Amino acid sequence: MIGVIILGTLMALIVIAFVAVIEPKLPDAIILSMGIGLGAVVLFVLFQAPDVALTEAVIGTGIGSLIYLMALKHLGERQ
Amino acid sequence: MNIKRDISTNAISSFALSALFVLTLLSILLQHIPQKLSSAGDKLLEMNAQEGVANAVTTVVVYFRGFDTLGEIAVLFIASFGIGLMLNFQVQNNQNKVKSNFMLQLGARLLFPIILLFGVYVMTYGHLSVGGGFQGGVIIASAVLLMLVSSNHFQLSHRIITLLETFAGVSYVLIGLIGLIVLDSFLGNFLPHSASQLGLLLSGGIVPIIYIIIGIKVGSEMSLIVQNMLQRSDND
Amino acid sequence: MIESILYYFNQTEVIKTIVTLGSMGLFFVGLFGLLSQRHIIKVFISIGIMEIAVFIFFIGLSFQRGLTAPMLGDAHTTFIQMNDPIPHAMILTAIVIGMAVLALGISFAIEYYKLTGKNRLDEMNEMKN
Amino acid sequence: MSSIYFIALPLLFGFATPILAKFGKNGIAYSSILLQVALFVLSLQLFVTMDRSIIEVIAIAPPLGIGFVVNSISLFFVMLFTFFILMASLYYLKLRKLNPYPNEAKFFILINMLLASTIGLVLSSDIFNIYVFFEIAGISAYILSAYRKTPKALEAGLKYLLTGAVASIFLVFAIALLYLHLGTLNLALISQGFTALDSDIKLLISLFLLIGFGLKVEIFPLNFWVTDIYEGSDAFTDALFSAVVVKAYLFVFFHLLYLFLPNKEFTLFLLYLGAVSMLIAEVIALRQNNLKRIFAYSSLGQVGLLFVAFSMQDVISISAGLYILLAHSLAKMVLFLSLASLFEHYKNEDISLLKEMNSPFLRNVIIISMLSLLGIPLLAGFVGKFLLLKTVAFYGLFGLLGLLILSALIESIYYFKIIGLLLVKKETKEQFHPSTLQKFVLLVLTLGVIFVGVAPFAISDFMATSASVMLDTQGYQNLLLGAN
Repeated sequence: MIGVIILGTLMALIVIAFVAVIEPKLPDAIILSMGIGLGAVVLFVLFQAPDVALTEAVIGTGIGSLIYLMALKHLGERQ
Repeated sequence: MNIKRDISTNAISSFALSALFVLTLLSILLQHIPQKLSSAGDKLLEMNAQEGVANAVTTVVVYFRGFDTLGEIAVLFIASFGIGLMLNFQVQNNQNKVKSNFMLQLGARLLFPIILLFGVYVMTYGHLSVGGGFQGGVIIASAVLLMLVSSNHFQLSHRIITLLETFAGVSYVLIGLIGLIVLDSFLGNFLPHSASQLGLLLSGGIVPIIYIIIGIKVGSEMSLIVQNMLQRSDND
Repeated sequence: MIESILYYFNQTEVIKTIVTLGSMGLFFVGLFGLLSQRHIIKVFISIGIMEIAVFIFFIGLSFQRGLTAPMLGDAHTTFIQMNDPIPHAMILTAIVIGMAVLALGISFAIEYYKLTGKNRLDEMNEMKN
Repeated sequence: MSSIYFIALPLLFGFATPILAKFGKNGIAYSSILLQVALFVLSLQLFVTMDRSIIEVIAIAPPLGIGFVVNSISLFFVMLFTFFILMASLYYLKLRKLNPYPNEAKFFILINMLLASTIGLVLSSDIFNIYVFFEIAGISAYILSAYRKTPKALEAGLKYLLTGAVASIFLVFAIALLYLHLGTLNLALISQGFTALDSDIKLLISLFLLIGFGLKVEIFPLNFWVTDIYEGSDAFTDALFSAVVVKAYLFVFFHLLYLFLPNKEFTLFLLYLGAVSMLIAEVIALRQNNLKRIFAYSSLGQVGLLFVAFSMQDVISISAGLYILLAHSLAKMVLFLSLASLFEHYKNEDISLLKEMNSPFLRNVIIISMLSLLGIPLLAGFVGKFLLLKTVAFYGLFGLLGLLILSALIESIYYFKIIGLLLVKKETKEQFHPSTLQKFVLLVLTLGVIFVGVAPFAISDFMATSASVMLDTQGYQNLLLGAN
């Protein structure tokens, strides 16, 4: 079971990441990049690494999103 | 037109380049998938049984490889210093800030103590369950972030934050130096610690104490970073 | 049929192959973004993807199926049959460091944009030559 | 005394700055100077009392925990870094008007963090610990280059940060591979197990380490961004980068390379990489007009030379490399520090500044250090270059010899151009004098250049011991693993 879940999560992550990278609209790209962090949290839980998962959830996805949103606000949406 | 073509050739060439690189990597990595071997981690797990700490990652982070964590705290400290330097902290003016409505304020005020409590829990139980100083500190900072965003008048006391930060940083290094003097090893565990204490709130010698100090340090640094980032937006 | 497929995917070797392929795929996406994108936020996002790919690679390959998290629990009272705690501690450190660098970089970029109005790497040409 | 103090005390200083700021206006600055003097004295004391290599245990004993290795080569770098950072801090005391901040004394936090992290890089015997110090040094350096908050400085800081972030990803990747295949982070155990690994994995790990460190040590294909950083940062920061930061990364890179070397071809590759790097840097430097950029290219050239010296893996060539490193650090320190004063006074960073300036003291020290860089006999640069060329000729690598001599000739062209400009008769009568403290610092450094050049034999024993210790991987393994 776990193998299939890992496979599915990783494939979803790659697709999300690819869209996040080529997406011309910055707000969408930022939201998608938060999704990558969440997918990584799922993987870390599956890999029996709860500490890493909690850290990634809180730091990578929590504070990271704030930083990206602040960047979006100040750096402008002009591509 | 010309520019568009430039962009697409750039994209194609970088696609090809990175594909080439990663395929080479894969061809090597797939041939050598590492087997389970007796690693340093297994020996640390054995040693961990004598420490009176339930979460082995905590022991590794705080005690066995505590020096890395001190360095990490230094990284956070200096990054927060740099951010403060860049996003020059000025007197706040609330002129063009959107006033938040009553329900938002109420909700934030209700949530604030709960998140804070959760942060403190994660911080103090780091040696017994999942979590620890880093995670707890950041959760506290996110509570601060909630108040900063929602409330019209909430303002962190810069003096108290600096005081906490200084206290935590200095006492971390001093605990390390006490270990150096007592046990002749920097950051050594000089307080009594044994497996029989397991489950007590203060089991494991210096481990929970240092993790709480780390939590205070990370919480105050992260709160400062958050406030600096938001303050900048208010000043434009 | 389904059971045999599930059994196949549950083998440790297969999981490790999947993790290698998947994390290198993510790494590829990040590298591609780093090389092709020029907006500063996009560049930081790409670097973040590369970082996460390396973290997943490391944690995933150090994971052994059947071993528990390195932590005592209700049913688990001795430190045996556990996953290696060192990769977890290392990645924990690396995540925090990566975030600190990201925050610092964004603050540089914000100040730079305020002074010059440029937010793309290919426009950054303050230096002559 | 323990070598941990080199890390603990600067960190303590950094964390305690809010308290120190209470002691009057200069509290931070003076306590920083005091700290650095204390650390320099400590390093001298360690040097005098050291009779053999030792390890300092941190938390738990080395193969599992982290340990600091204090031997003559690491002590050489510790003394070098504490000395240069002390000199730079003293110089900075009179340069503080440069910065736009109300409490610019906090600049000393950055300098001290740089000191702690570079020393940690040199002393540490654990690869993940090296990564952590790599990051601390990196972040301090990014902030230092963006410190003045001009568009140029911010751009330099941003570029530095981006390359640094990419470098650290590759470094983490290399560490992950090492841990997955060997199950340890200790350098000695890695060194023992590394030879048994498959050659593909060995090459991959070395390549990642080369990318990770190569982005930091400014070696040829990875140094496209370096000159921008040097131009954007102020000259004072360039002095620190050139004399301290790059040297620390360079040492760690070669330290790791000797401990786990993939194969002979890889060193040969590095050897010619260094030579090509030097030639290209010198050729490009000919066409530059910005003074910082010229000296940045000259630094790149010297790094190439150091790559050649350290890749030869011979005791004589490594001690030649150490001489070159010492001479280059001294000379670049003098050059960039005096340029910092000149830029501040004349508000001109172009090569025309040299015609305009009228400051006999600065002119003389600049000329002496440039002649030393060129390798004129009786100055510090000569010893290392001579030893290196001798070794290259001894091994019969005449193509390499030709490349080195060719780049030295090209280097001399633009150096003599600059010296010619310096000697032009000045139109303005008004002379510029740096403050007494600054003169003292420059004088000490210049005397160092002359001393090493006139009496290289005074330190040749120490250099030879250091070089052999650096090559002796077996001894390193025994030291780290025997302690258990």
